[in-house]
Amino acid sequence: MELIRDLFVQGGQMVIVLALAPLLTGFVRKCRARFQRRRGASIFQPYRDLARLLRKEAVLAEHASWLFRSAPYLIFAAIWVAAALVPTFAAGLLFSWSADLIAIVALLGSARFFLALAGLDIGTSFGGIGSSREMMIASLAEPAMIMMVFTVALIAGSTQLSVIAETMTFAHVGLRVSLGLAAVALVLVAVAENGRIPVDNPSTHLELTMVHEAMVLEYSGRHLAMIELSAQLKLLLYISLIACLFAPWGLAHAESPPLAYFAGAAAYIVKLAIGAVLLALFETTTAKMRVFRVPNFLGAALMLGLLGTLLLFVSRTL
Amino acid sequence: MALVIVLASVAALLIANLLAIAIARTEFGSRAIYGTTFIVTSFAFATGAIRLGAPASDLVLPIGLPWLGAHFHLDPLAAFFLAVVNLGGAIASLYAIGYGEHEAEPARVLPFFPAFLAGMNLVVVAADAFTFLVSWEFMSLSSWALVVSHHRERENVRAGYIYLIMASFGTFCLLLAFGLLAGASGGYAFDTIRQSHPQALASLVLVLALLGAGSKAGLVPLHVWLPLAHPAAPSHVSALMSGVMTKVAVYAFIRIVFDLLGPPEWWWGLVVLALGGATAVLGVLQALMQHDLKRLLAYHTVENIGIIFIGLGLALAFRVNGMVFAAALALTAALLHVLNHSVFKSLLFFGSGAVLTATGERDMEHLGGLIHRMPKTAFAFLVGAAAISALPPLNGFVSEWLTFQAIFLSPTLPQWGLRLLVPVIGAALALSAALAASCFVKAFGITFLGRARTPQAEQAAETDGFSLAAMFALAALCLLLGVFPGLAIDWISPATGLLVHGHMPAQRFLPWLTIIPIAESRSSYNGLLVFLFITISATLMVSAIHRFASRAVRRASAWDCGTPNASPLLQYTAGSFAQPIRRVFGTVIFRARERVAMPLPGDARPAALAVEMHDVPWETLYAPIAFAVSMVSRRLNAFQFLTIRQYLSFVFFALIVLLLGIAIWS
Amino acid sequence: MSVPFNPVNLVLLIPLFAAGAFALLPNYRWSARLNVVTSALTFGAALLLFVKRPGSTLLLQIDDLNIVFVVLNTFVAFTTSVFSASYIAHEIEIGRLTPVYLRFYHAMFQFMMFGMNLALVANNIGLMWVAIELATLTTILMVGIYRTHEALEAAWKYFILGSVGIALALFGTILVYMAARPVIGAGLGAMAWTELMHRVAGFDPAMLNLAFVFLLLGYGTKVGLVPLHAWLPDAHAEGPTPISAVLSGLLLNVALYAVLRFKMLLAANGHTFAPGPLMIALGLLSLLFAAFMLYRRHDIKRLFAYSSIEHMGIIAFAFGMGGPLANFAGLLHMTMHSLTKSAIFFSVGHVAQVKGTQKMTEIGGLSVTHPVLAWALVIGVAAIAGLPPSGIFMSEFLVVSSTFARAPLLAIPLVLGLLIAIGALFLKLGGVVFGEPRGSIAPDRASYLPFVAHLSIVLIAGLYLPGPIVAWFRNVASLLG
Amino acid sequence: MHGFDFDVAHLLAGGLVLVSFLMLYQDRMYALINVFALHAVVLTLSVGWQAYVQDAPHLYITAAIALIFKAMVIPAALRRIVERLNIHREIDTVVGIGLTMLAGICLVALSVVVMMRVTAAADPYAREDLAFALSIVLLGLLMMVSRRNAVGQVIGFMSLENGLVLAATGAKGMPLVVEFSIAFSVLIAFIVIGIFLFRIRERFDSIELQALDRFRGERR
Repeated sequence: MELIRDLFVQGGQMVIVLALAPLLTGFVRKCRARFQRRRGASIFQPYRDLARLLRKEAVLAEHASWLFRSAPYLIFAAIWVAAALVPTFAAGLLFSWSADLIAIVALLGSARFFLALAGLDIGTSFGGIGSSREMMIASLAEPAMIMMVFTVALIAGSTQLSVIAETMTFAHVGLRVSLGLAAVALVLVAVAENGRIPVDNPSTHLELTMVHEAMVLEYSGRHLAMIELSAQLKLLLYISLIACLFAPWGLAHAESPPLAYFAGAAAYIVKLAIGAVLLALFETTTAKMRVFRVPNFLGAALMLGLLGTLLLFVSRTL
Repeated sequence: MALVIVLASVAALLIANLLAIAIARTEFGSRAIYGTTFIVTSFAFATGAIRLGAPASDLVLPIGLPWLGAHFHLDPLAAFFLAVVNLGGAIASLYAIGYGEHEAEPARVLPFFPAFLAGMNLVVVAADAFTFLVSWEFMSLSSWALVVSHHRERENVRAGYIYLIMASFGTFCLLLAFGLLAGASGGYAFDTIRQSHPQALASLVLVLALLGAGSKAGLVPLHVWLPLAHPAAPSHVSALMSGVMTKVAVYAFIRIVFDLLGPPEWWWGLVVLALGGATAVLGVLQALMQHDLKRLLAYHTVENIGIIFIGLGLALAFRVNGMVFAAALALTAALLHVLNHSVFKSLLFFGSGAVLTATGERDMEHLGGLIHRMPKTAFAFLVGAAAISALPPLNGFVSEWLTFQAIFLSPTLPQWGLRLLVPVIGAALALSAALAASCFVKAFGITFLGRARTPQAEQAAETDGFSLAAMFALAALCLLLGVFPGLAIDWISPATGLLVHGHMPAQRFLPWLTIIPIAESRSSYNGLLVFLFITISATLMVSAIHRFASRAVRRASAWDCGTPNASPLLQYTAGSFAQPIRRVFGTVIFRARERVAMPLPGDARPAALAVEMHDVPWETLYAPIAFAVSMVSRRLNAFQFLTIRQYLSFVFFALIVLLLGIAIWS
Repeated sequence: MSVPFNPVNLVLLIPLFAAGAFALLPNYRWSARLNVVTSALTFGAALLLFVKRPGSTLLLQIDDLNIVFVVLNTFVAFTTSVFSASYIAHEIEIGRLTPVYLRFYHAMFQFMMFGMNLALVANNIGLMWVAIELATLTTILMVGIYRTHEALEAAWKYFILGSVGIALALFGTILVYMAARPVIGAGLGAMAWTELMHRVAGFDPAMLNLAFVFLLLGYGTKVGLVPLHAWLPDAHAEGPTPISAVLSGLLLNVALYAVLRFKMLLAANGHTFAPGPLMIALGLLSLLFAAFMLYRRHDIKRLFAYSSIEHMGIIAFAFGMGGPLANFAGLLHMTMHSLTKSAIFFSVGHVAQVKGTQKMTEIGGLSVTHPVLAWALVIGVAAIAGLPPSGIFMSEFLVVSSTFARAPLLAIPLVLGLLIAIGALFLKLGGVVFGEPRGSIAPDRASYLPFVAHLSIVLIAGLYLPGPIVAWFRNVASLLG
Repeated sequence: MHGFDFDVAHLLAGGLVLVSFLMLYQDRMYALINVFALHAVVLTLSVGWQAYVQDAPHLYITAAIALIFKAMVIPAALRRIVERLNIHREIDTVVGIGLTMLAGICLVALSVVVMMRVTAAADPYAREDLAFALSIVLLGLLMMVSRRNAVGQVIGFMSLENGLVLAATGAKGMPLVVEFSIAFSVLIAFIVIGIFLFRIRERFDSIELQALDRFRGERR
């Protein structure tokens, strides 16, 4: 009985994240359009795009290797698994113990690894630009992320997301400087990792400062669909990560009654919506920065994370 | 018994070594020799792997120091490193059965290869200072001979020279360390040393051990020889030097500091941690700047050594404060990384060797597109690259994850210095991991992906079966160690038990072979499930899409934002790939400067971009020493050109001085 | 003395008569062969000492210390004679030597051997002095044998410095006698080692101090300790290579042996000042000076001559440190160094002959053209640089480790010097042995036996030392204090 | 040993030192050679006196050797060399004669101090004798060091050996070995020098050491 419910919850989580990801992206786009006094496309546009892409045939460059073809699926799988392990509406998922926060970060890392390789595979200059910049950004974003993980994990005494979420909910953590720093760091990292303004501009192509889009330039058809979907999943993942770390309210738990799950789901939807609105607002109000100012941006994140950890190490009360 | 087997295999290797001198030039010489070494080292590997759990055994041979004899000792630690050494040795031999065929002058390689293996084996089982140092230096000397085997390039001879100097320096440091440990009475046997812990100058011993073992392992700033020497050797030897010999150095450090040396001071951990962190970051940054494939790999060895020493430093710090389990965790992480690194670094060097034989190129800028010509090699190399970049579910990630877990335990350390340093080290570790990932995107992407940049790369062909077998064996190991880390951890635990008197909780009975360092509530990781999830969901997606959505594929020329495709030389190069990172870190660490010569309008000359970078450790540490030596020798050389009368006056003055001494003294 | 079959007498008489015979024998080929035979016989006689060790007379003695050196001496003499046989053949061809000179050469060779053996077995400080003087003079003549400017100049330098040194040594000897006379009474007894060692406790320590100063400087000149070393490099570089081998391998040892004897005397007396610091200072000075000088050498034989100075420094340092370990190491180092260095000179001699030059800049890629010589050179240099498995590594291991345990500050310059020397040696070696071949590629007609024998002994000794020798060395080491 | 013998021996030994100073003072070749002959003669006397006092007949041999070889043969030979090689007649010194003399005095003082301190136990004559011998040895060395041409150096060396002989004979009952060795070493030394001068004559026109130094070791 227990097992069945857990399986159900876990499965539900996986389906939900998959289902919600395009919607979230569509919603963000819609909000941005609104903020920019445009009507914008419907929030379901991403689904239509995906469907169209899936139906189209895939065009491959002559000298595309097997890596180029398999990369999208690997990327998608890695991100999906990662997303499946982040508590969205319920903590204490069945398989949550199979990978902790560090492993999730690493999973995203492997996704990025293959994406960057795919960018280099065709041997075009644009792909190269994209991969090299992506890796440069990542090489700064990942340590910042790890530092953030340190902070949180030290407060919660664990790197297991479910445990952290529970501690954050119940144990009287209270407001902590280091937590705040970590939160800011995570947000900055999230912005960078998802290639949002000001680091990157998801809604543009022919621009020499583009990063993510440059890598996936050669993709088309179902491969592109996979890439798009994984990007949307990644965005969802980050927002739900922020939510479950710093706003873990309403999360259902193993022993809680079935109703709690629906409450959790509702809370989750709300959190996502808020996150999306904030993101859109942020993106409309800030301007894209030069690529070589990105290191400073992420360096700040790294420093914040490190500061938070140091504060914790030095005194456990801050 | 096990020791007898080990020594017997060493003897067999030495015999093979003598044999090689005779048959090196014959047709089947190389196959015969490498086959022998393969069999012998496989036996030795089995011995080590099985004996890991068993109680220690001793053996004394009537050689070595006359009144002491040669002591040999096989305890779990030795057994572990024995297994690592011989695993590397066996697979390198397997690889070399094929690779050795391409050797131009086998007579310069074959005799020294078995000797090198024998030396490493002896170091691990030696149990008195003399035997240890003899084997140690024997190892260095034979590897030196292998480094200079391609002696017609001046670079290699120079590399060998620098290597030999650093090796001798390290040996002398260890010699001094043992001198302190043994005391004036000369109790050189390790047992004697263990009984009498020399409290005086123990810290000096640590410093000497760091210098001695570190110079061989490649700790910054003693690493300068490594990126020169490792690539100079034939690839299977490079694999051994990078993957295995550096581990022997780690063994030496562990043996001295954890086993022979008495109770540690708290700041030892601090020093080791700082060195490890610096080594990790500097190594990977240096690697990013390289475009010689083998040199890049060599610099990555430096980085991984840094990661291993981070683990060791943590273990020391925990051990001082009696946190047994934490120490065991850190040490396990370090040892596991020793194993992992030896696996994937050998794999990567094999791959580079295959590329070298197929194209005759080590320079990535002249390669590209090899994934089409040599797909199998490419796949194996990709696995290795993913493993060294610490990507789940492969083995590199497990050891780094364990190191992180150990770091999480450090806030409970009482010393402020450690508390302040450890998070920074954590950041450094994360940074090096991320940079390693980007470095291997570059390495694999530029070498194997894209389009061929030169005819050699165009006409490359897949390498031979033995090499492929070796590479795939290692690739499989990368995956297995990543998916079933629990088994490896349990396998190692006797060694940690020996050194820190405690070990991690047994892992092998946990459901789904999860690894749980401390408690499930704290952290857990399950490589197997992650692997299964990824494969399942990927296949699921593929099948679903191919089933319900389109599966049609059309080949066309690359889109590239509509720019018609120019020559392959317009691809992103290694240099351009590393440029953003160089801009971020390089200006400080390499004093990198970019100069753009932009001709005036109407000037026909092409614009030029020149980048100058400095090898800071070399320029600040080694160049001055070399200069000083040459200066002094130039000054002293005047004494060669004096007249007899002046020489006589030396005698005269010496006499006067001594007489004065007598007159004053009595 | 009357028993002609006393091996000691054989060791002395065979070379003496041979010297006379060679002086008369016109055919140099025969004398070359006979030279080998004679040396072999002498070696055999020396081996007999192991079997039947004769008691000591007032003039001659055999004890734990000198038995090893006598055997070593005769052995190296034997191998050197083999080497010189194949060496001079070439010298005759290129007309560097005439048969007349060869006659002289062989006679002098045996005469020198006589002198060295006498110095080793002498039980009388005066007799030892005479013998060393004899050996020196013969070597001086050999060094000058090529009659080139450089050879003559080297010989002249050697002669002047050597005679001054020997004079100082004589003064020291007289002082020792003066110190001994009041106790032992006038006569031969007051100069016999055996007597001196027994009764030394009663000697006037101050007198012994003064004597030791003169003896150290006197015999130290022969040993080649800096700053008394000036003759050594040129003598090695300009003389025929067999003589260089004998100089480095034997003469230095003999002189050092003399110093050791007197040091034992001081140690046995007990009230004298400790000679240790003096020897340590001279040793370190020699080691560091020679190590730096190595870098600037162009002449391959001069290079290894300086390395001899360096090793004499190490040995002096070891004995200066004293203590069972260091003394043992010093004795071991003496034997191993003479074997290794002579082996190196053997191969260097052939190399120089084949390439027709001693300039290292004109020699290269040896391992391509002459693999055996090249690898012999590599092994030799590795051994002389103290890399295992070689006996020299064992001795250096003992010296450095024991020193560092007792006086860490002294070990630092020692290690520094060794490291610098290694650097220089391998720098030069790399240029000579590796890289593209330079110079003539004519095949060498070398006799590999000598250096193969030496090097294999050295390598084996690095891993296994026979029991009796260890026992003798340890006994002597304890006597050395 | 009673007073008179003592005084004579003392006088002769002191005289030997004095003559050494005379040698240091010389700056012309022939004069130097003559003074060296004188040195040898004084040595002969001293040795003879020792032989008489200690009634050790073998010392007469030494005396004879000193007289014949050092006082007659060698000076003659040196004169011939000087003529044959027409070495210019005056000796150029490194430092001025005056300074050399001063140094010599310091050396004598030093040797006296050393000997007095060291040989407190020995009988007074032995002490004085050794002190003189040591100073002669040192003066001989000083001469070798401070003279630029070979003849001067050779003479310095031989005066040094005279000092040794003095010491040896002063040491009572020193066995024959030593005298032999000395005679023999002088002999050999002279022969070898002769050979060398001859050979060098073949090559160069002088035995000025600078001429040799031009061909030193590695200066090519």
